[in-house]
Amino acid sequence: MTEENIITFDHVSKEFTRADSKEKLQVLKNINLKIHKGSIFGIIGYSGAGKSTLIRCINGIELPDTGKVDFEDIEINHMPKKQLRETRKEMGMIFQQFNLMPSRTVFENVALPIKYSKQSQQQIKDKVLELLKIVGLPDKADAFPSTLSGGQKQRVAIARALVNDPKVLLCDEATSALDPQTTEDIIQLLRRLNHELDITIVVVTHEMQVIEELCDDVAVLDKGKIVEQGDVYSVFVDPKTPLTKKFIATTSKLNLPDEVLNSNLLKLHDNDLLVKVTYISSKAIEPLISAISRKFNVDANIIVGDIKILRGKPLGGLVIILSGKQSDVSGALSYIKEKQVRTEVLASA
Amino acid sequence: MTEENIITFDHVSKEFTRADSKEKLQVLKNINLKIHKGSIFGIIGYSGAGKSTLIRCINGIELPDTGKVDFEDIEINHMPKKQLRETRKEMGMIFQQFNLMPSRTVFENVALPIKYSKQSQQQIKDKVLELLKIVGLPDKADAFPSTLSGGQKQRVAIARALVNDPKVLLCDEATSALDPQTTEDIIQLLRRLNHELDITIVVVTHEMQVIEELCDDVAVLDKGKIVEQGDVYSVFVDPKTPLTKKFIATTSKLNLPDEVLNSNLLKLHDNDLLVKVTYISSKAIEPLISAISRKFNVDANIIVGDIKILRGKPLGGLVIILSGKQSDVSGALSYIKEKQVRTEVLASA
Amino acid sequence: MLSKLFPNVALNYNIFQNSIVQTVEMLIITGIISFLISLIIGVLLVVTKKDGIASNPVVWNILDKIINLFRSIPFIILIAALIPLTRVLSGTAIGVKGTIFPLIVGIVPFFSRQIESALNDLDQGLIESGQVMGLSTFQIIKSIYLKESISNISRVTTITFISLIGLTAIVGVVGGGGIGDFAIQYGFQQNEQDATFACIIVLLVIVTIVQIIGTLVSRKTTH
Amino acid sequence: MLSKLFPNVALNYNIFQNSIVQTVEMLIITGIISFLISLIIGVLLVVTKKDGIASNPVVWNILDKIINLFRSIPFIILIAALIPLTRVLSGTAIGVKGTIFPLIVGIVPFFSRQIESALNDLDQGLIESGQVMGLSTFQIIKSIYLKESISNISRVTTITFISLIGLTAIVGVVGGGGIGDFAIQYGFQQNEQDATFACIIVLLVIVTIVQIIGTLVSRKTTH
Amino acid sequence: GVLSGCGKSSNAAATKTVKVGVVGTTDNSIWAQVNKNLKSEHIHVKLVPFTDGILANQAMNNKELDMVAFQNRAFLENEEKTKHYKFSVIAQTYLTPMNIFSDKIKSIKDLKQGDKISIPNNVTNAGRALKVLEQAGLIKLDPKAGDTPSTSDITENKLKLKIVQQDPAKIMNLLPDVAAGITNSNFVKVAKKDPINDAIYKESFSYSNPANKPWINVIAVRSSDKNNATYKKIVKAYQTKSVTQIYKAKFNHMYTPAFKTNN
Ligand SMILES: Nc1ncnc2c1ncn2[C@@H]1O[C@H](COP(=O)(O)OP(=O)(O)OP(=O)(O)O)[C@@H](O)[C@H]1O
Ligand SMILES: Nc1ncnc2c1ncn2[C@@H]1O[C@H](COP(=O)(O)OP(=O)(O)OP(=O)(O)O)[C@@H](O)[C@H]1O
Ligand code: MET
Ligand SMILES: [Mg+2]
Ligand SMILES: [Mg+2]
Repeated sequence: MTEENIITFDHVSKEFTRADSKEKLQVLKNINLKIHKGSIFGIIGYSGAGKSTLIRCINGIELPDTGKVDFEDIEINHMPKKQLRETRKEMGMIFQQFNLMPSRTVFENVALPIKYSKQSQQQIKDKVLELLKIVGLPDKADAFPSTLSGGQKQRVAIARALVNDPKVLLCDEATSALDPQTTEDIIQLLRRLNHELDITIVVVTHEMQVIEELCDDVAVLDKGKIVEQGDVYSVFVDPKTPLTKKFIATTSKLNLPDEVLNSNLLKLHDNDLLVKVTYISSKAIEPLISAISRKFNVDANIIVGDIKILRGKPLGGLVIILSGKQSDVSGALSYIKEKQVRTEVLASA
Repeated sequence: MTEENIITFDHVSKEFTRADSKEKLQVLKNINLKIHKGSIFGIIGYSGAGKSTLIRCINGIELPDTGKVDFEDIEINHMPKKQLRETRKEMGMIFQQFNLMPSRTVFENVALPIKYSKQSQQQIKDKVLELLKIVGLPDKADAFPSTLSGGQKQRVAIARALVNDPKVLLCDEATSALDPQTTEDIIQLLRRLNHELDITIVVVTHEMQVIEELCDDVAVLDKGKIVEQGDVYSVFVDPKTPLTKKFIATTSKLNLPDEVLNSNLLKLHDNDLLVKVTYISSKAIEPLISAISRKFNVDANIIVGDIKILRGKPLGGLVIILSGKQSDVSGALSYIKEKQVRTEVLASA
Repeated sequence: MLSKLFPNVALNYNIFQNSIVQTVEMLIITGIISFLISLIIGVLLVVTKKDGIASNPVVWNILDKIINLFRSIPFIILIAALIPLTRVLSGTAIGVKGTIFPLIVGIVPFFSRQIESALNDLDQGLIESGQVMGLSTFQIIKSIYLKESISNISRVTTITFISLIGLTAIVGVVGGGGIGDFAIQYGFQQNEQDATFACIIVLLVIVTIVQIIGTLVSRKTTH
Repeated sequence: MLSKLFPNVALNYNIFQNSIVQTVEMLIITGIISFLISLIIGVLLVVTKKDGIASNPVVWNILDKIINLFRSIPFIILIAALIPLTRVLSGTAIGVKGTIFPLIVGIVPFFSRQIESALNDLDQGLIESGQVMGLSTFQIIKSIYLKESISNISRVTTITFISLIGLTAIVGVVGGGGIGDFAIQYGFQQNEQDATFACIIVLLVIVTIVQIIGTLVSRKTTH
Repeated sequence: GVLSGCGKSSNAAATKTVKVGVVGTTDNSIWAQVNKNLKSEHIHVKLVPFTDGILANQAMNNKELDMVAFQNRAFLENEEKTKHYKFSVIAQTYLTPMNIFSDKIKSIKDLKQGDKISIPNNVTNAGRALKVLEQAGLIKLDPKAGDTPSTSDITENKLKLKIVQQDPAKIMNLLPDVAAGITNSNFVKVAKKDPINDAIYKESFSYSNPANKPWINVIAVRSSDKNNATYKKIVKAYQTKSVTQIYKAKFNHMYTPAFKTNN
């Protein structure tokens, strides 16, 4: 990953006229984006937010009404047709619905983008088989798509998108049709491609898990507007907008449902406090619970835990019951706060 | 929930002949199941495992080759057509693709199953509007499905499935087409219906999260066979088969990728041990970390945490680095084991 | 102006006018009746097919074979062969009344196939959801197959009507009249070019109207 | 046996045999040529439509209107009107050679519409994936539209061939001959029932063969 | 070329093939006899059957046919007039009667007010049928209309008869639907009725009667070919006793020869 931008959006807006009602719909509103060469860039938003429209502006399948989209500093939206086609070959794209050609074998599907190139049959063959190896389907060359599972289909689609040696891979909901296990596999594959082939990846999704596990940077799209963007860790550790918070909440277990809050399990005694502690910076991990247990002689009973390592830094937190003498408990609480950890008292006895 | 069974599968098998190859495919193999009245029963398995076929045997859309399926102790597979239709009215069904009638409004969609019943127009109207209120769409009665979001469509489908006051609600991948937030909403709705209307729900899914958050009991289907079944907590806390473990792993963060294991963050010093501790029974939660910190004067640094409350019982565990004197560390370790918590040393210095 | 551009049409203006009326009559009556019959046959083909909701290979095969048989008979031969039956059914085998029955027999096989393919286009999931609701076969046909296919049905009905207009040009054989026959009598036999053009214009207008109605119905019923 | 069941056919056995040859000739030649032309027009309709990959409302509208115009002309009128052009193109306006051109003009509008709808049935996502690969319009047409629609195209070709068989029965007016004309000459004009039956059987056999081939192609190309 | 040589074998002289446009198959046996008669002349008549005479005439005008033999003078003249053809009659062949038939009534006297009468749906035969009705005293026609009047030329129709035009081949089949019908004799014969004896009204019938001249069938060629020697040989081979014998044998009194046999 460098600081060089491979794709930039400069004040891009676009509206559609609905076929039935003639109503105008502002789908993209003044989008500004910079995507670093070699990075994995995620775009998240609800259905209808304009994610597909945005990613389709990158390879010129949609053209902005105003503003411009640059690819390697050349404007996409005013390219002559032939140049646009050549540029598209530098960007592979994969879709939620795979879009494999049902009447072609896996080999033919992957070979299709270079079918009309100047490469020899042997070159094409070598290239396709190599790619099938990379995506983990070396033995499926002669299978038809209808005989493949969803994950296998997406691998074929990825191989096909890579056959022109693109600089960018555009993924529009590439994992939304897949089950979680298969999603995991595809995410691993994309990360490997990013590392090994140094390919820039743009990912559109509505699944926060995909952003979390795959992306370096993220932009949150809401009704055509980018409401938040930044590197994934910063956004996750300190989301600014309600929408982003909501998305992040879907990956966190720290929000206890009332049912749990009111259960016997969480009965508080005496001076007990129910406290949520969460990381707010990526400072080195310290044995906080051990420290307060000894220093203040309090018991910290972990009710819910949700701490993970994101990009090498800890993220998440715990919900604990602090018990002990009142002074000890409040001492422990302020000790924790000093350590740059956010605390929130959810309930007290 | 009672111990009375509303649906039982008794040695049910079914095979299909593939249209193209004339090959026979054993889709269900000797299935035995008992579904308690009032419970939420989950069936999980990979694509093609036979989940849809299984759930479709319940309302007689598919008929088993051998064995029998009983609904309230009456065999489904040999019912006369008319009785079967009446029985189907006691079971609502919702699908991944919603299957709403595009040419009918939301009201008309929900009213369709009782359109030909003896109820008066007013009764139908009251019923439909009440259900739209229950599913949270009181103001969408006159909208057409094409104008609704995925979650709203599924709510309409649920209302439609409830309009005959069924005893059972069958859900075939009811949330697979929805984003995680909307999935969450639909899960909440289904739980509410189960509680408030005392309706038995059978859920087919490939998402472990759905099982975890929604179901009382679960059966794991693999290539037409049930490989594991039981109440959700027992299965989650102690999965027996590799497939079940794999499914559960998708909901857990405790399996650290090599990338994290080898990172600086986890550099171990002196006598440090990297230990995974997981609950293996639903015993009351104790402040284990505090206890060992004080008792053995060790530091327990929580690297990854994944503890949640499932059905009022704790589930999951922590990955910690234990530091201290060697004897203290091993003392702490055996103390933890005594508390009926499973420990696994992942790495030592 | 008419007499200048279309002198021969002006000369036989009454007959021309009458031909238009006859064509419209034939189209409307035949159209309605064959629509209903084809709807029934089309539905039968769809529900009795393998995997249909009332699968019945015997019925399906008989219908399938009969349709092929009738599609194989040239229309002019069909008209002639049907004369005795037409007389029994319509009271007469001549004139507009005598053309209705052969036109129906001529168009129904094609129409039924079109309806069949329109209904088969319907999402199978909708049918299945009708089954799980406990609807009867008849209720599924009425409330799902037909109701949800209106747009498709109107599209194939347009195609069929245009083919039907082609058939009405042949009914001159039994004195059916109509605009196609007018074109043959005056344009073709008498070499009156203006008559040919006038007829083509009228037919084009009818085709266009049929198409506009079809598109309109289809649009109104698509949500 | 033939002379017993079909005495009049036996009497004119050479002509009958010849008619079959003529029909097959007409079907094959017209079929191939109109298939190619309709494929081109159908493709043009699909790519030039609004939102098509080479959207061009002018071309689309012209094609659309011309097709409607030609579909409005009764076939017999069309044959007569085309005679001068037929002569220029085929060297003669009579006999089998003289029927090819009018048959093509008669069937292409219908055929093009059928091809259009076959191509429109294709999943839009496949076209889009061709675009993102950087394929040219021509490459998308060849490698995606046509290649992926083979099964659909073969289905509509079957339908069209059966309609074409119907048209060949009318070419007797230019001495085109063929089995339909045999039926008209002997069955219709001479009232020889056996001739009519023999012709229908032959046509039914042809229809069935066409349908079997269509189904076969469609099945072979579906994976 | 007008005449296409079609060498049959090396020993004989080349046989000249003459393409003759006909409508229908009725006269096939007659032309078979003519071909027999022509064998020694090395001439072969090849019939080109049409379902409609109009396009046969057009084909001859375009030199795709050498000769046409299906129409009567009235049809020919109407065609020459409307299409500006330059054709010549090189022979008369036969005259067939056009009579009135009915399944319902025994005599035209039984016709009632408003009855339907079927007539052919092509111009000349319709005209001839109207002339027959006039002859029978059922209607009056505008004299200016000539040999081929149409229904709009009816000046008087006391019984208010409804004239229905149909395909002449099917008029006999459609008799049950009308009071009476008029059609060409060959179609009467096809319907297994006698064209003369079964008629409820017979037109006056003799080829020497000038009133019947327009209805005499002829062989026509392009005017430029009227002196063609080959065609003359064909006419000669046609106007023979062998042909009149076939008239008699096959068509009984339906075909009256309209020529004097030359041997
Ligand atoms: N060609 C079009 N014509 C009219 N409206 C369109 C068109 N394409 C998209 N839209 C509308 O633009 C909005 C944004 O669409 P887009 O497909 O970009 O959303 P999305 O975020 O990708 O949603 P999803 O998650 O459902 O794919 C939607 O409301 C959609 O209906
Ligand atoms: N009608 C049928 N004819 C032939 N094979 C069938 C039929 N229905 C299902 N199958 C096959 O049976 C197997 C199980 O299908 P089923 O739909 O029950 O699986 P599933 O677990 O629901 O999968 P998914 O998650 O993809 O919905 C699959 O291999 C499928 O191809
Ligand atoms: N040419 C006709 C049409 O376009 C085909 C008739 S199919 C019954 O409709
Ligand atoms: Mg999208
Ligand atoms: Mg399924």
